[in-house]
Amino acid sequence: MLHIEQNNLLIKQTLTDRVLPAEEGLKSLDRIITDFDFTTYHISTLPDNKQLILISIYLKCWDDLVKYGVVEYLNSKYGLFEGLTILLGDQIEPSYNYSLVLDLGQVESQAEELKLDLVEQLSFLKRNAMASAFEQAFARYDELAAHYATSNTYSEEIQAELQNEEVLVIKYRGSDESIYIKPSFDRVTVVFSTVFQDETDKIFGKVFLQEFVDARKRSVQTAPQVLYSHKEAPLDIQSAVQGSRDDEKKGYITFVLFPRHLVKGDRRENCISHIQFFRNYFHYHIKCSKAYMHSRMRFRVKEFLKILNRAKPENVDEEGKVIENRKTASGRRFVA
Amino acid sequence: MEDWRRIDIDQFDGDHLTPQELIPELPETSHDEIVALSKQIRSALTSGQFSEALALALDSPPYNASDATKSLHSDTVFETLCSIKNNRSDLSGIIKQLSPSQQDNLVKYLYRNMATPAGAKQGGLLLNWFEKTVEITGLGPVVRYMSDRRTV
Amino acid sequence: MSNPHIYQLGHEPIKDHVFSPDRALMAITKANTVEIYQTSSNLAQKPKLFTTLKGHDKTVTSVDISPDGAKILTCSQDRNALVWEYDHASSEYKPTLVLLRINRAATVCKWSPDGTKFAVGSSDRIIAVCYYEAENDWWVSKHLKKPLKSTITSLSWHPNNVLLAAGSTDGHARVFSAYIKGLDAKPEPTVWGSKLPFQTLCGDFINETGAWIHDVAFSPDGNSLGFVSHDASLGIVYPEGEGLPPKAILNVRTSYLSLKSLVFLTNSKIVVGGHNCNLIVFEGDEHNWQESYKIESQKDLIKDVPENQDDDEEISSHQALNMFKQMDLKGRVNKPSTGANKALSTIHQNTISSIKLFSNSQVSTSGIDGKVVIFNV
Amino acid sequence: MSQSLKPYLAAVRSSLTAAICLEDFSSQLVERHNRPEIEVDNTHNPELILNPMIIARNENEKILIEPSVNSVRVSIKIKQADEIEQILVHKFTRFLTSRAENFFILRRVPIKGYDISFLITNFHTEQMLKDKLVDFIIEFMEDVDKEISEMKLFLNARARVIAEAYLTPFD
Repeated sequence: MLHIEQNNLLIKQTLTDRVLPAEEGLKSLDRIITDFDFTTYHISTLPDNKQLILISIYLKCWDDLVKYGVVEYLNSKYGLFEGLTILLGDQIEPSYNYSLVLDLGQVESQAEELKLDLVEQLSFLKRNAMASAFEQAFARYDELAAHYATSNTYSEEIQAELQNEEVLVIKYRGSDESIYIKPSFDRVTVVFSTVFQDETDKIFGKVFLQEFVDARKRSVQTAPQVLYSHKEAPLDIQSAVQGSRDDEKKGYITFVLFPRHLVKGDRRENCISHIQFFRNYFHYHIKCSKAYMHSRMRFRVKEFLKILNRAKPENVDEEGKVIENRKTASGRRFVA
Repeated sequence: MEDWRRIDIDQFDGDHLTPQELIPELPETSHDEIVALSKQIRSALTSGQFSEALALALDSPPYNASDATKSLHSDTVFETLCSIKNNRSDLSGIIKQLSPSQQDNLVKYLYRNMATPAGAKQGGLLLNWFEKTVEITGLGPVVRYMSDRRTV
Repeated sequence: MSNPHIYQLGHEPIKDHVFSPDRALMAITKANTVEIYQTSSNLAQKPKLFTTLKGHDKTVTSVDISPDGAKILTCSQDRNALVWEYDHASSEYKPTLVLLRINRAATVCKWSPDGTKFAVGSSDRIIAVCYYEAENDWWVSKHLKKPLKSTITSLSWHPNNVLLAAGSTDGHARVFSAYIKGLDAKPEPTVWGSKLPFQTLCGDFINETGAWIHDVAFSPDGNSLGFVSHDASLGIVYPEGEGLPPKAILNVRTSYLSLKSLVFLTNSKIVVGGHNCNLIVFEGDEHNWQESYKIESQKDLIKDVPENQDDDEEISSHQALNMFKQMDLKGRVNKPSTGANKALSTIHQNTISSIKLFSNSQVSTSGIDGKVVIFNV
Repeated sequence: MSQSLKPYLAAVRSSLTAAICLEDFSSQLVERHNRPEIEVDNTHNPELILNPMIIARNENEKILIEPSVNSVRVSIKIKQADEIEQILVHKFTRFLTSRAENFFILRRVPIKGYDISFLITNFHTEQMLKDKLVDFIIEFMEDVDKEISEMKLFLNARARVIAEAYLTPFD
């Protein structure tokens, strides 16, 4: 259980129950699903027809993603499915960003395999929305790579041009925790800014990140390069950073993706899925470690108490029976 | 108006002891005496008379003296202990040669030096002395370090 | 040497104990009360609880029985002292109030040798010397004040009924005159002095280290004074005479923990005890005193000796139950029956709080561990 | 056990054994009160306080023992070699002090400059065996060090596994 699921299990479960009904007669449905990162889904049957299911998503960074063509990207992903209607403009459910209607009537006749594929894809809604920005950045990388294929990329002019390349910013948890993506001709740099809630998170985080940095040197040579900086944003993205700058709690993690990670097809898809969930993965494991430390300390404290309790003598009465010591050492008496 | 809540009313209830009153009366030791003594101890150390140097250092500590004088002597004792540790392996033998009151004083200076940053750095050395001393003397000197009003 | 007699009297601290002169009664302090026991002439038999004196509302610090055995004197941290007498009509002890006029805890009380008066020491830096006023049917007091500036920990009467020694937390052992005009006969001159109006300071001794004095005692002949202090040493003073410096002040340091109590067996033999839970015997005279032996053999206090391994023995069901309870509570099992639970190698498992002379060759001790023990010396 | 740990713990043991010689002592200053004298302002009763003892293994590991007539305060500075140990020690001591209720002798707030403080009074020594109390403090000192380094090792090991597990699937 090291990795976090990239799709939403609850969506998958809810929809699977619908497309493969175990019993006759549809009940109305109205379910709001919330993810850790402020993403909200709403799955409900339309009031006039229980065959039609409205699926909406709200993302905190939607406005950023719009700039990077999220609507078009999602349309291209979901437009192909039969029985799925993408709602436009005013039709989108209020206070959500993107809505789809699933017509069970149309899906009913399809093969079970196809049904499940549809559900699977829907459960990846958030992943796909976020992926749009990465797709765009990677596409730009393809362009740059082609453009500079024959140039001397060490020349100052080209370096300057590359330096000025636009940075894609996704403020997925507000301006303090964002993803910055900067394409180049031979790499794509992805920077996560993150905030540590307390001193412990910060220090645990440091220990973890040090291992990320070292891992490439030690065992996973083919992995993306990882860099970590505390407080100060890396040079590449400094122009794009918003929000509080000089914050003790802030850290920046840089991943440098090389061409080998960006090969079109499954590998690129996999890379996108994987990298966008870094922040959640990272903080999840900090929390896990804290929880483990907590239970460990609890155990140790219990052991200490046992040692202290040894100081209380076993008082024995005339017949050699142990006298129950109902009085605690603090002098209070338990009331039986 | 004066904040009467903060007045220490107990000071008006006379007949309290002052820290000075607790200390038994003793002749005062001058700074020069201790400077002279430290020279004497050093020369004993350089000529390899370790037991003599230690006995000299622990014989009559400056109980009634200025803070500067007291720390000077404490430093001299510390130096002596380091020097002996570096040159002789048989600490127990040296400790056994001390009189009971010198042994008491040794423990006093061990505690005093452990409380200083320089002494803490040499924690291992002082602890070694401490371990060997208590092994020979029992807990008496420790009890007397705590309860003796004459501090070194 | 026959075995000591051990009486485990509950598990609460016994801060002081006393036997009546005929050894038929024993009184011990227990929290806010004093328990009176009837003792058997067969010492092997455990004393029987006779009655409990309830009159104080704070910890009782000291108890003493008058030389005629009729009156029991108690004092407590509640600032009071009470004199208890047995009332045959109601078959119980009745207390008489003592006008101590002190505002802090009473710490120690002692009957004078003839039983006409007693002294009570306090945290109020006062010693109250009390005597009976028949017309009012109460005990009144005169105060010894100067130069006391700290809590009185201990008192001892000179055999002449006039001189009173006091030890205190300022490190002084002092000898006062507690002569009450109209009550006491004029005393014969002693080595401590001849003219003795009330409050005369006849001796003021400070221990070498200035540490707290925990107990003082006059020698049986009254010609020397012994005291034990927190620095684990024993001091003995031999005065030369009025106005002269003492003939000898001897200080014997020990390698043990702080000493709490001492008792003279003879003019040349002292038994002391305290925080190391063992008794130590000293012998000497005005030229030299030294430790002669410990009453019980004792393992080193500071060495971490591994607990003796329990051998496999049959255990009863209730022992088994207790075993599981202990595993839960302490993470290991101490079997009380095997004595592995005993932390110390001595009989007393906690500080010896007071030592009294029981007979020519026996002393009795009481401890914080709730035991009274009679040792042969 | 490392070379300097043994004499350190031995010195702590003998110092504590000597310091925990307490008696029931009613306040000289406040009527009908019985309070731990080491915890109150004793400007007017200097005689009730004894000389404090510091036992130092090195600059980062020491123990302060402050004895008085009816109470002893024991404060421990636990070894902290780096940021990680610092935070672990901090977390651990906070964890303990929030359970002070059960640890009769634990002081809720440590003395300045130390990580954890204990307060032992005559009422504790009347109900508990003194040398077992000393055992407790010694074992505590030993185990805390062990626990902290084990936790640190665990954290590093976990971080390594997590990092490798994350980075491997990229390829």
